Amino acid sequence: MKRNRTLAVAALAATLALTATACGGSKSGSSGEGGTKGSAAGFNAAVDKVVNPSDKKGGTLNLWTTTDVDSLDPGRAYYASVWNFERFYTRTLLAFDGKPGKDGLNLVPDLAAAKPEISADGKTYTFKLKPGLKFEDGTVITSKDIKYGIERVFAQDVISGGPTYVVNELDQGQNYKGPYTDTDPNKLGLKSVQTPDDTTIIFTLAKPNSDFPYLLAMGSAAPVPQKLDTGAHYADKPVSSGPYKFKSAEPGKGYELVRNENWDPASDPFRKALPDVVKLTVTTNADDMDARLLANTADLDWGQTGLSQAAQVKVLQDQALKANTDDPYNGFIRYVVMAPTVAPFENDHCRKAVLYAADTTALQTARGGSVAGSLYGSMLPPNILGSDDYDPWQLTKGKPNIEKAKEELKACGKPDGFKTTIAVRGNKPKEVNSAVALQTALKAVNIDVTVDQYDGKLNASVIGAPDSVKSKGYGLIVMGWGADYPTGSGYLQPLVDGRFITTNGNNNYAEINDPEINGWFDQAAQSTDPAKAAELYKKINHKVADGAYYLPIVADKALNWRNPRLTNVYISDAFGEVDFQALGVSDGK
Amino acid sequence: MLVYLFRRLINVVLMLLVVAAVTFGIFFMVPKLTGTDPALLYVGKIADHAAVEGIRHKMGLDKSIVEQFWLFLKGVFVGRDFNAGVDVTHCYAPCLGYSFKTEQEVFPLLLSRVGVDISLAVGASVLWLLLGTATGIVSALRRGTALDRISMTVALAGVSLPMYFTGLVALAVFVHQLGWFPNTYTEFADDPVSWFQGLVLPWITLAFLFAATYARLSRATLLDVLGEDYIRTARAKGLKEPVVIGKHAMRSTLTPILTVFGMDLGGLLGGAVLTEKTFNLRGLGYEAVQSISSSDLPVIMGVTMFAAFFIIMASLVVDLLYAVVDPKVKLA
Amino acid sequence: MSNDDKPFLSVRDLKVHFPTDDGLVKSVNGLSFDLERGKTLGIVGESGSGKSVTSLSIMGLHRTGTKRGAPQISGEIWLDGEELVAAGPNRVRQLRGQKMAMIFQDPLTAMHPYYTVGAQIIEGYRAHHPGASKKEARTRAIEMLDRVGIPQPDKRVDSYPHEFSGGMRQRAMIAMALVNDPSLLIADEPTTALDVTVQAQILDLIRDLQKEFGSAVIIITHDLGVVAEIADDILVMYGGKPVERGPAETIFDSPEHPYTWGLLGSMPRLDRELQDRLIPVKGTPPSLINVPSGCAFHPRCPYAELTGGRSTSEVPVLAEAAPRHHAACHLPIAERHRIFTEEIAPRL
Amino acid sequence: MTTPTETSGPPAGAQPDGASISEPAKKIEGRSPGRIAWDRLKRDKVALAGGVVVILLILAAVLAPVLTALFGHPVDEPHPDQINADLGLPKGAFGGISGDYLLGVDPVFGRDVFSRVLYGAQISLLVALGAAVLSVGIGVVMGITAGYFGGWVDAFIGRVMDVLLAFPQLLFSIALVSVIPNSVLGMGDTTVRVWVLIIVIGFFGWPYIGRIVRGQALSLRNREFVDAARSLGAGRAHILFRELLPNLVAPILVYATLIIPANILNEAALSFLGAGVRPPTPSWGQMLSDAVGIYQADPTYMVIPGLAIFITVLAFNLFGDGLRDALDPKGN
Repeated sequence: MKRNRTLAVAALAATLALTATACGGSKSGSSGEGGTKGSAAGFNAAVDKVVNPSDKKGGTLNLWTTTDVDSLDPGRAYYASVWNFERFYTRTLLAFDGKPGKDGLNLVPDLAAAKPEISADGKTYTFKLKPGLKFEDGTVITSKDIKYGIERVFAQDVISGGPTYVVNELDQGQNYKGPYTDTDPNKLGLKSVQTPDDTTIIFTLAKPNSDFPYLLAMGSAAPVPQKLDTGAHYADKPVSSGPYKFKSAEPGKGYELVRNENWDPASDPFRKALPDVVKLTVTTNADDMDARLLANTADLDWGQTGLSQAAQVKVLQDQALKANTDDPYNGFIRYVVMAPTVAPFENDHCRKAVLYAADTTALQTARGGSVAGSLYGSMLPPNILGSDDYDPWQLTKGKPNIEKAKEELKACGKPDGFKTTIAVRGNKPKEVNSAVALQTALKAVNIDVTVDQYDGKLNASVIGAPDSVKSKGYGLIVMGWGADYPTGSGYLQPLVDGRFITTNGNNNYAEINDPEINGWFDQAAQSTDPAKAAELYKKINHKVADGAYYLPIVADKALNWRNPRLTNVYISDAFGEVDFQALGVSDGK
Repeated sequence: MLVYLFRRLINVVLMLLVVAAVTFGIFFMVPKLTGTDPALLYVGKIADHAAVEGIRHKMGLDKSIVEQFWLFLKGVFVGRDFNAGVDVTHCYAPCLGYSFKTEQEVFPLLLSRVGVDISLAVGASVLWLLLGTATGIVSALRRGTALDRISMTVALAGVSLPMYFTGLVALAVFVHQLGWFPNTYTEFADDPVSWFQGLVLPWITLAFLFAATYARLSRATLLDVLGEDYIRTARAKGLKEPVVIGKHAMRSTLTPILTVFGMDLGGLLGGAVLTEKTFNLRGLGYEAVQSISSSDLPVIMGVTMFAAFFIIMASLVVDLLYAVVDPKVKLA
Repeated sequence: MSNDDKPFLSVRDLKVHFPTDDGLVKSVNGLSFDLERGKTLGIVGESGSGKSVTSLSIMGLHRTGTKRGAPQISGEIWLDGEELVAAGPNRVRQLRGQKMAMIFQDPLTAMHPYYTVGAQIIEGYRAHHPGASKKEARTRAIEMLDRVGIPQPDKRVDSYPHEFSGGMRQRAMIAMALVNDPSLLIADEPTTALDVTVQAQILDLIRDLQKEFGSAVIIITHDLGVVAEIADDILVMYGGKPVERGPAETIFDSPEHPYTWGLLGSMPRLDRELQDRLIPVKGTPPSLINVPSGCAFHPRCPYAELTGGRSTSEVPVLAEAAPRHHAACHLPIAERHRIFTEEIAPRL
Repeated sequence: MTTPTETSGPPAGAQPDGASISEPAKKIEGRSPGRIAWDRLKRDKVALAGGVVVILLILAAVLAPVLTALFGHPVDEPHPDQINADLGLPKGAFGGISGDYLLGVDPVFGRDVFSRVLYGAQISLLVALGAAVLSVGIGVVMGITAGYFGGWVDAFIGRVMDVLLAFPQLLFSIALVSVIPNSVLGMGDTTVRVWVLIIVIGFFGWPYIGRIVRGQALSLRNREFVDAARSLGAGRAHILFRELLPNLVAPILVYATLIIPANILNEAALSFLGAGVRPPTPSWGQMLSDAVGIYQADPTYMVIPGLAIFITVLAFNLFGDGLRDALDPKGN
């Protein structure tokens, strides 16, 4: 998932703060009828339980955002918030359950009538659809619509930008180009997916992958009715299979969802569909949005990226205000990675020297202090099974260990330190600050770091190209990563599996290619038992940590406001965000 | 006159072509120089070669620069077709293509943005023109008095202050401390009152900067004009002082200000990056900065063309007006 | 007070000083002269001699048109029995353009580029004839343009100054000045910006018009040649003061002041080649702030030593050298005559 | 000419108009024009004060390392003890101003703002002066060439200037600055960026001075002394640079002085928009940009760089105005 962090350009927007009305406004929340209960829910109340449980229907949910949606087309969206938002209008075979905390990571049958039948070799998944499911226009959702939806993603020249995992799993060398150029009369030429009848869909994989169900929970596996597909323009008004449908969609301005009468609540395993209307308003003015949030005239920051600094300062200094915020992990780890292809980092002692010399508290402060993330010891975020508080380099202590760092330098043969370059995205102020903080800390052990800010949007070809990393001497690289699906391989595989190293758009910056690690991933893929897989991910995570390639800065958090009038507020670990679909408004307005 | 107008319009088109070609060239070359591929920006998180190729094809980046530019020009003059997968979409002239990022048609997108800049420019320009020239004229006529000194000190301060700093201070004081104005922009069509309230501070901030410039300019111009022989002649004829100043001196003073005003207005209409940024307005300037930061070539081209169009048209209008105001100028 | 008591125009001990950052500029520092109706006075001198400031002071225009500070003016200017120095600005304005009018050096810059010639004449007429309709004023303007010799005046009245030739523009300027039949016409370097053939035409025009209207005329010039034909009297100014004054023929035939000799020598004459020109007066005009002590001309005067040091210590006064002919020079009259006849005259 | 966009461009009224040059100075006294100008300038107390501040600023920038060592802390040294780690704000009131930290500390890192302002002055002045030299250099050469040769050369250069002025300059600058590589010819990031800023600002600035010089050259080329030189068989280059240039010194000098403050504002604007030098190298615009997010909680950090820009620009403007008045042949 992409977490759309403040761009440099939006830095200003993310700043100017609150009007005087904001102060008075916080009281109005408690005066609202039915909102009294919620007004004192407390800090982090929604992190692991439901705040204001209620079944009260009606009213308008007012979501606000400073970052526009990347695409409403389920096949093309990559923002976490859109994936979360899609639950209003898109159903998939499987979906993340509507539960707080770790329970939200469970997949439940949504369009599917039950969990899939998986063949003994783990390669064939057979789903039966629930009967009577309908699109917003009243036509029945068939297995062919799901297949067609998946096929669209193969047409990357039209349906670009979204996750392509299904393509990787299902292409299997047939080089399918998508339905638009499909010679099959029904445009259903993808051979690895079969639809023997309208309620059955069979996926045949080339090799077992226990994560495959997660791929089917993504928008890229959502049903799209072929006769209503508008190709590149589908994002203008996607066809709903969920409880709401689009009344209007104006990019850059806002979106409005109204009830989809063809959605059958009885068929839905978790969606509450409480408000009558869901509005998403796009603004460029973070200042204004935060003012509205604190005044409780807006319900929630749709982007869930946290209050701007000015509002944050205000909230943190006022316990009453703070009680209306949550500061959950969002599934991201911010880290500095060391590239062993760049001397002297081929020597693990030099890498360890950096780990010991790093002032993690300063790094945390550079990212915005403890509300912006917790110090973290390894590379598997807390919301993923298999994660633990493993911390071999005692990074969570928050203090550099200069003695040990110097020892390691000696062991590395560089007792007088060395020079290296840290690559950082120039458009990410927090990352730049992190780089500068690390630069300062490493000075203490005579490691002389040059901060190189590259054009952040080009990371795929700058730090994502191993050749470029080597030629530019990027010994240190500041980055962040969040999983596209919440499993150990979803998070770690692109980062540490040697077979994922590519010449461009690489994410395994350390170019770790350890057969043992790669093998563990394969084992986990074959394991249908999540607990067993989690055990393997733990091993991988520990081995990576021991290898001293990664300096985790923080496990990311975001301090978000919740309007006290909202009901059923909880954080879903699947998105690291408030589960939008569950929300209702207590005052019915 | 018509011949002149025709020639000038051809000239406008040629200038726009040159601006377009240079812009296109630069932004086409930049990825080559930096060794990066804009297509990589628009694939999903984990890029795969086929996907990148598909996107390159969709964006037309697999064609040669000449072909791409030709298609761009074709779009502007006669419109062009885009493959939307299931069918082909026709983008009618003047077609500036589709945004790489949002896949919205660029021309209507920018048209919807320009309203902000028009609102901003029109309100601010009326303010600064009145305020600036009036101050300058009074200062010149009361040369050396305390009023003159104070006005000119303020004006000098005005041209020496970065407008975003003034804007931030204004925001801090009038929005956050006093709460006199909202901190949002509302479209005129939605609510004229909110529209007005939301623009008061940007107008004043922008007008302060320009008014300072205009006060200095009009004062200096009027002082020069007052030293002209024909002003002495007017006095020698026994004309009353108000006639000498109000008629003879004013006409010569305001004429050059007209030029500057036209160009400034044209410049602002094409996007006021700093004002938009400071006051969170979403106009052409915002769109420009966004498009640059996301290598969104069609939008970059579009914004540049819009801005250049306004500037070039402003100079044309100024020239035409000049022919009306200044009998020495002949349109031929 | 009756008009018979005093000359038509009488200037008495006029001083015009401009305070500047560099010091007090004494542009005119004690000037007196008289002028009768129907007569022409030529005021001659280099730039900075004070001749233009004198004319502007008479017009009441000395306050304006420069970036200098407010001038200090003293002395008396009597015009047709009315004192102007002490008169209110509004009164002087009423007289301007009506009783006294002025023609400027460069008609191109002296006319407003954005208004038609006719409009500018009409404006001057109506300023002093508030009752006149636009049509009357226009008729008058055309009449005046005709009078000053502009062909097709009914068409040219709607032309802009830049559409006129230089000579035509100066004619139009004259028409503008004379539109209200002024009794006093001041022409400040009226021909300097024109080429030689046109110069003569303009001077002829001024002379003809003077005869016709009987007005008093002051012609201000740095070029004695200009006033040779036209002036009755000549006043030579140097450093803000008069140095010689007398009837025109006397000034030309027997000039008394060495500065006048220089001016005569620098007169362009058709019968003399450029190279043969007398090198007139060496050096630059004096500072009007720190006027040289004694005779202001002494630093440039080739005969200063002959005064026995008086030229550096004593300010010479305008003394009668012959009837109606005055000069301010320390040289004994006989010595002057000797030098002129022996050294200067042969070279003129 | 006009004032481009919002970053108060080349100063209005900076250039003496053509008439003032073609009319030789009236020599009231026998002093040389340079001497007169100097005497006038000496008496203009305000301009002198501006000049003194300019010199002090330049000294402060040059001596930044020394001053920092004496009164401050190393420019990049963080002081976490001065910062509230959770809020990222200075612990002390008024941005942490104290005897130890004269202008307080910056948020997040707690670096000494005094030192950062001084080092920021280096960047600001270096870019402004460098760009002024470049603008004047190109502008003078192009202007003289156009004005002297006339004909198609003039027309061509005129077109180039028109096109340049029609470009949305700020946008272009941002775009160009954003794509430059971090290291060129072995120069470090900051050095590269300073050069690029100089080139970008200087390059877009030359048409303004080019037009002025062209006008002057046009009016001068038919004057006698040029004719004289030509009749003596002087070469074109000789006439252009030996005969014409000295007569253009006064307007060029005035313009150069007044373009510097405009350049300072331009540099600050680019830095404010994130297109200046990169942190940790400090610049004023960048500090203001940082302050935007927290000015309500820590207004000091916004006010200080704002004032630094203001004072510097004001000082240059005051001095430039004084110089213009002093060199104006029409002045008293």
